[in-house]
Amino acid sequence: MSATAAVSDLGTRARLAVAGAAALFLSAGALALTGSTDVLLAVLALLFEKSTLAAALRLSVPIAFAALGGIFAEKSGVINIGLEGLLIVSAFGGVYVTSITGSVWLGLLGGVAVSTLLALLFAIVCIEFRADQIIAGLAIWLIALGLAPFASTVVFGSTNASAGTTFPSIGRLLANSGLPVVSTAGVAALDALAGVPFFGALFEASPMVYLMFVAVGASWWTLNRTSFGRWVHASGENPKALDTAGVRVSRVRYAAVLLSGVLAGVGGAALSLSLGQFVGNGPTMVNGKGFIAIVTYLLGNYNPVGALLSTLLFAGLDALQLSLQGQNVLAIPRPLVRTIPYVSVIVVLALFGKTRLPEAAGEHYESGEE
Amino acid sequence: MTEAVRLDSITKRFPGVVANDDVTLSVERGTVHALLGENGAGKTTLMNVLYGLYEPTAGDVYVDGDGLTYEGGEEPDGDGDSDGLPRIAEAPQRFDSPRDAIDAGVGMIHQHFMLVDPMTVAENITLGNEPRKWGGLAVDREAAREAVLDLSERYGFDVEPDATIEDVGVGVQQRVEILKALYRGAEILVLDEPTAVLTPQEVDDLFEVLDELTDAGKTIIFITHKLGEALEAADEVTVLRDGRNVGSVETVGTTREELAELMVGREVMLETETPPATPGSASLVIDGVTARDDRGVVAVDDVSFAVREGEVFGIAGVDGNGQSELVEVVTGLHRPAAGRVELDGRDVTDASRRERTRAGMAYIPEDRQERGLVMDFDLTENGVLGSQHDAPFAERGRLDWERAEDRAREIVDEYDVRPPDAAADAKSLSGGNQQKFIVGREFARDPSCLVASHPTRGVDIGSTEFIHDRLVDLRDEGRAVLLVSSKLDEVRGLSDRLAVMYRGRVVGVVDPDEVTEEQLGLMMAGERPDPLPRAERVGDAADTDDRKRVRSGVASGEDADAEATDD
Amino acid sequence: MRRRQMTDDDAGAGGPLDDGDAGSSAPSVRDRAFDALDRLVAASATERLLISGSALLLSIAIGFLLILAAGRMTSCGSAAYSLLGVGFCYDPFLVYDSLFLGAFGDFLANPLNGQFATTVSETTVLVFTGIAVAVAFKAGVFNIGGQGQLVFGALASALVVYGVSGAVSGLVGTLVLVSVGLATGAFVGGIWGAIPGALKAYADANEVITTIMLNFVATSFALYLASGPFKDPESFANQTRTLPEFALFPQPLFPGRTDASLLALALAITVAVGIAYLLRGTSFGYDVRTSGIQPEAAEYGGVDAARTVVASMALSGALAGLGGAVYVFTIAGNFQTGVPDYGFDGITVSILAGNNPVAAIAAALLFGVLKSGSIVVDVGTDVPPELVGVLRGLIVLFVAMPEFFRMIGERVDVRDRLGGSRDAVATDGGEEA
Amino acid sequence: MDTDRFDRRKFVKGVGAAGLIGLAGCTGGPESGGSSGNSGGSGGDSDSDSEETQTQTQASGSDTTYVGMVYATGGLGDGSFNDQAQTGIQRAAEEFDLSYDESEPDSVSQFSTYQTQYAQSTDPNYDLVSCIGFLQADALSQTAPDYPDQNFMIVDSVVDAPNVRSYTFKEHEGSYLVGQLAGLLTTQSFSAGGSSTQSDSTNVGFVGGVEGSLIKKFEAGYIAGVKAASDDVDVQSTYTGSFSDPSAGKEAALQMYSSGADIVYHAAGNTGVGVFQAAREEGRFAIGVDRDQSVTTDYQDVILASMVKRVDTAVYNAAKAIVNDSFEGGTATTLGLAEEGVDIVYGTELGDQIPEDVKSQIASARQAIIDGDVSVPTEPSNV
Repeated sequence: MSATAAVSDLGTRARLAVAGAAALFLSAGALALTGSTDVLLAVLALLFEKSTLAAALRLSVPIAFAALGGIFAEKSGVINIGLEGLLIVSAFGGVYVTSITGSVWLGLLGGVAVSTLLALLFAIVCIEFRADQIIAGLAIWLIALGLAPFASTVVFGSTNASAGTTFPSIGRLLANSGLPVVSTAGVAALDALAGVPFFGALFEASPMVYLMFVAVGASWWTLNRTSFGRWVHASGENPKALDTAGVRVSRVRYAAVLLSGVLAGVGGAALSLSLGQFVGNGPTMVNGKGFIAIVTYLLGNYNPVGALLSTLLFAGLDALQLSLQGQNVLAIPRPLVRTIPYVSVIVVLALFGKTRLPEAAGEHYESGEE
Repeated sequence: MTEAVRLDSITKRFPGVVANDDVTLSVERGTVHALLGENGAGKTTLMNVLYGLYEPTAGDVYVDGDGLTYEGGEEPDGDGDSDGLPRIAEAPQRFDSPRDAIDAGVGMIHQHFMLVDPMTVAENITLGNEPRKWGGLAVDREAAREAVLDLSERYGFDVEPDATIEDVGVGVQQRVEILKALYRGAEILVLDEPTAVLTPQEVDDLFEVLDELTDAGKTIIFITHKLGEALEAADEVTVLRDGRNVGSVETVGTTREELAELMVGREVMLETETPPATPGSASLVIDGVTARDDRGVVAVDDVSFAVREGEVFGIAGVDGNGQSELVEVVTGLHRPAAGRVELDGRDVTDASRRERTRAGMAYIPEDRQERGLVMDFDLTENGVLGSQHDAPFAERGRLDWERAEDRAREIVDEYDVRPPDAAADAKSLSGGNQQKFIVGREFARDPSCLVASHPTRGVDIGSTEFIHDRLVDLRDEGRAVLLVSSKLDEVRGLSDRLAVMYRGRVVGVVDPDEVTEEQLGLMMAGERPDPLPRAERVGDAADTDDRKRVRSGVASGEDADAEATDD
Repeated sequence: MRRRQMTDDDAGAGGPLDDGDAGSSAPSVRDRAFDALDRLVAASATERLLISGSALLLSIAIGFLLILAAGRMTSCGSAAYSLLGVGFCYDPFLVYDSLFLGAFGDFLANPLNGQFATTVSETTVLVFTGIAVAVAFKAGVFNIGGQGQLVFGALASALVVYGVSGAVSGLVGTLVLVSVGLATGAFVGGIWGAIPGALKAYADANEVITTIMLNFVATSFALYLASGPFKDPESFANQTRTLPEFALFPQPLFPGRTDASLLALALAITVAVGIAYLLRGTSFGYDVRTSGIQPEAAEYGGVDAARTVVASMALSGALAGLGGAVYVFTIAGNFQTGVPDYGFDGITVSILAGNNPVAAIAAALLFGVLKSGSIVVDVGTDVPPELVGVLRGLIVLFVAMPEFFRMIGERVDVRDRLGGSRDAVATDGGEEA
Repeated sequence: MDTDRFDRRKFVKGVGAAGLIGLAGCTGGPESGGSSGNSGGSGGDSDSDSEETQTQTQASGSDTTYVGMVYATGGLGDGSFNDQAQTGIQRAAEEFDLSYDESEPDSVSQFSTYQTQYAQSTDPNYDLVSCIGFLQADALSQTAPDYPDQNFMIVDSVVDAPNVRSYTFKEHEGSYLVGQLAGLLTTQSFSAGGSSTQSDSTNVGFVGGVEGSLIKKFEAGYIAGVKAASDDVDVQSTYTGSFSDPSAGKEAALQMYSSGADIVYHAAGNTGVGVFQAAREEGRFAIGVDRDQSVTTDYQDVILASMVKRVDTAVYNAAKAIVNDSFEGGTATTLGLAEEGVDIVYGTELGDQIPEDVKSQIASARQAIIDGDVSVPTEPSNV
């Protein structure tokens, strides 16, 4: 299906393959420094633990959604560096609405709504008022960084807030679906599949993980198979061509930026609601995930599937980092173990830095402009 | 005959500038109508009004547009239309956007193609009107292909629907643009400077296409500043000057001179006269240079020649045949894959821009607004560009702004830059004045060698003449000038020897006074007419016994391959 | 490229209008066009100031509404503020009074009061990080890594000075140690800044991403050093040993305070002015500015783009590192993990200042006031101090959209009557970034 | 009380939604004459804040005692340390004529400014400034001498000044007990609430926030306790690098559970919520920290016990001393098991199901520590 077709895009696949290899090589190099093949084997064993895949999937959710959002916005020519901010407000919005309504699903919608509103502000500022996209995106981040803890303090009395509930597991969802056959058979099938080594993690994940896969597929389809996807592409590459073809560039860009708000909103709400908590201290619980998302879609060459794979790569390294600490595999101080994902990103970026930005990304476009 | 388009008293103002002043224009259905005028005469603005990109400040637009639109995916119904006798709209139409214009049957092919490079031909043609399936959930790519093949067959075009735009040639891209308009049901096609990027042969092909289109009942308006083309291709010519319509004439029964006078508003000398050159020894030597462009494609292919002191060496050719890359290799902006560049006997192949400037090379770049000037800097600051580390402006890392300002004032005075204000930002100057300032700055370096790339592109006639005169003056002072231009008249008029480039290679070096336009046209298309009017060989003219002179003789048209290996 | 509009062939200003005998009304129109442009050019500095000021005012106005809204969302015993008969729990005037005047403390009675000292010390560090970001911006590089560079600069200077402090003492000791410390901070910060510069110049790696990543790395690495090899064994905190008093910046005017030094502020201002001169008055500065606003022209002008990127990022990092050293020598007295976000605040400072190093002093003062005042707000009112974070974001947002203010300005601008398009006015939009 | 509070919070939040939609709505805002406003507080501070608000407007002059609270950088709502301190001052405010103001610095460099703000305030004149967290020690050692007439207290560190009352805790002692609980339970088959231990593995975990000496005391005591219960039990330790990253806490704990850990103890503030979440998802157990987290969080189904650290007692005692004019500046108290400054508290839901022999072993270990028979290390490397 879409995934195979997308990955057959050789450029992306090659990049990711080499990126993955580079990350592994880097880790191996680091281990070589500690000087032991036992360690290397232990690390590899950890890497192929089912729990590592499960953790990578969970950690991927907010990043992947934000990355999908970033792809739409940037492909349309609006660099949305404010993804981090969108994640923050939706993380809070999700918890807030859930705490009022008691429903995580309404909370999810609430998070999406808040994030989309902020994205709308960003879109207006960039499209209507020709703001510098980078600075405006930064402003979106800063506003969210202040606004979410502010609102949390006003409503909950502290920068940290509890939703009181979290997403049900997929098994519970099925069991409660009310469909007699589906619920029992589905649960049984899932249980069986979940027992599979390593890939079993795919069958006992949070509903948000499945939603992430759906969103990746849908995004890929939208971008590559629909008229809207064509327009987004053209709007980012040669807006004037789109304009002269009779499609309003600003409308396409509005739609794309709002879509990035919706997607990042799902990611942010998924982040906070999977814990039932919003934490607004310091850099908040989002803690740079929006920026990582930018890295992953650049690395994935604006391809949703590529972005998902590079997100999984980063999240996998992050998960690995946590187990390396727990099992005390490496003789490296813990704070340094924690830098593994970040250093890897830098190395990968240095090796594959030449991402080709859409031709008109970052540029304002106004119809009638020569 | 029926009227297809009528523009009634169109006025279009931009802040501080009137681009179109009460222009009235009427175009007959099924004809080719040329809109002739100099750069800046307001031709494109007028057509942008017709196309809904600009809203006119005053005036009305009438377009024959009944029943012309059709939904994407269906076949155009161009042929049958001539019998239906559609009438021009009774009431003025208001195009708020290109979409409205498209709906009314107007299609525009812009000077800079409005194509999305990474997308395919079919995707570009159907952009904005994609045939859909599954209730709009997907683009019907098969239907899009079919539609494109259908159209190109109907009008005798040859395009591959699945080719990516960035991989096909300029001529094909232009056809894609035309197909794009036809796909949208255009009855009236506006072509903005369609020949600027084409070889003479491609131009002929284009004109044939235009004939096919008018035979099929389409109406063509094409914008040009070239008299000859207007006369050749159009049935009627409207001349714009200073934003006003100064006359419409049938091409049958008019002359070049008549049109030229209309265009410029005074009698002009169509030929530049230059006194003969007295060349000295070779100053700039290009030896076996090969260079790749950004995509890794060979753009300059084993080019060798020498420019002597006291001569203008011209390079002609259609844009995009490696001239830009060659100039960048010569000036140090682009690293060659192979070959050598020598300046006054010194190997500067690996020298940086700065070192070359210091060695006496001046450079008037092709794109003054991207490269030649820092648009947000004032003239004082721009006057220093390229010399910011050198005396007299810099002393131990410090910049002497007083000296810089004096220099800027000198340039402004001497080259008649307006406004005469060293504190004006470069962006506030008109194109001609910007160019004059650049020329002044480069001349002020007192260079031994000047590389001038399209020095008069987009410059008004007055400034063009001025710049031409200065180039000849420089030559007469015994400096070497390498001139690259896609304006044939210009390179022919100014050069003492003329090389023609095609696909990265020098097709031949000719004597510009001997060569005919037809011969040049053939050379620009990559063919070598026989007999070739050769330029005198450098080796013949100057002192003998120098390896590089022999080599430059090679470049002038002899058996290049045999001797190029002789190193 | 929108900067081409005014001179584009068919936009009208070029070509035949330069011909003397054009003979129509064109010359006068042209003259008026140039007049308008002249005024615009002359006004650009003023305009910049106006935009920044308006952004500030507008943000305050929105913050006002936000305080009122928050005041409705919470409940309280009696209204702190009433407007049109509606009571609100928070009094916006009180909040702003605390925020802006609170930062100056009881200034009239005692100009050297503690709260003002806090404002001074915050401002001082922010000047450094602000100009750090500005320098990179000028070279067309977006340095988000100021935080990491500051952290490393601070850590290095704390360690080196502690190491050297045994060898000297007294006033001479202060001179030696402070200079050594500042040099160390600048050096290490510079190296850390040069890394993303080199990655951008030679590997084409987007500096926005690498600098963000390097911030994480720097923070973790500093945590490791400050909690491990160089930890102060006396303290629970992850910090290096406290520097002796004489190793700190002299603070002649704030008796009893070790964190605020007018000398340090003077140094910051001197550096800012020096950077302004460097950018405007030297060949290097010319290279930096040229490659920042028009890289192709810089290349044409013989600027080595890669070297300039690395050099300006190194300079930027050095300034941030200098800020880190000053932070250690004034506010902190040692290196402690959890360094405040000066690096990020530097971005807002630079943006508000339009990347002008001298204007950055004023912008730093504003954010210094906001930082210091937010504490007064926290202590003195019930309004969450995160409000200040929102204000900061709003200011940046409005500064990012000069067009917004221009459009408002145009409504009342007579010149606009000449033509209906705002295209031409936009030609100098977004020049810096 | 609890339900009442919850309802009102719901109400307030509903109002908030209304406020977002229409600012001028007639709901919310000041309540006429009411004194039961709630401007915040997650931990049952229903009345105190409004009183404090009144404080701002009333002139001082009554005998009300004023306390300024400067919390640690984790901020309120961390479900552990800061909230526990808040509990103490709330209790004091209920019992005495006492009013307090709270502030939440977000970086270390702000502490001295906050302390100074309270110290030099005259309206009201604060009788006591409570500094929560060891990171405030450096700042306080500079601030305190500048304001010799101002009383301060500090938790988790000792500041040697005549006007500062210092409280420190032997976290390692309490952690030893929960470590023993974990060690004993993992070696047997135990199930309670929907969770159980894995019979085939003897493995427990510890999740820390940011590395530091204080958190290492928790870790060291815990490991020592585990090892005392059984030498065969493995302890995995992970630091997330943050006290406010629950998703990292969750992942760290999930990794431990999936690699066989039965019980995970955390000393990570907000990050710990993720640990509980992980325990619930995996059907395993967790141990809370600082306060009885089976009460203060919604995770009573997985929390076996909590290592309480009576920061509230310290805060309450200091306030009480001020009220009673018996404040002893310049003294430092270390509160261990013997002083009931730290202790193990069994979970409200699961505590009853813990086998009595386990509890009695823990009780005897407790006694042994109090008696000095067992000395608990403070550094993980010394275990």
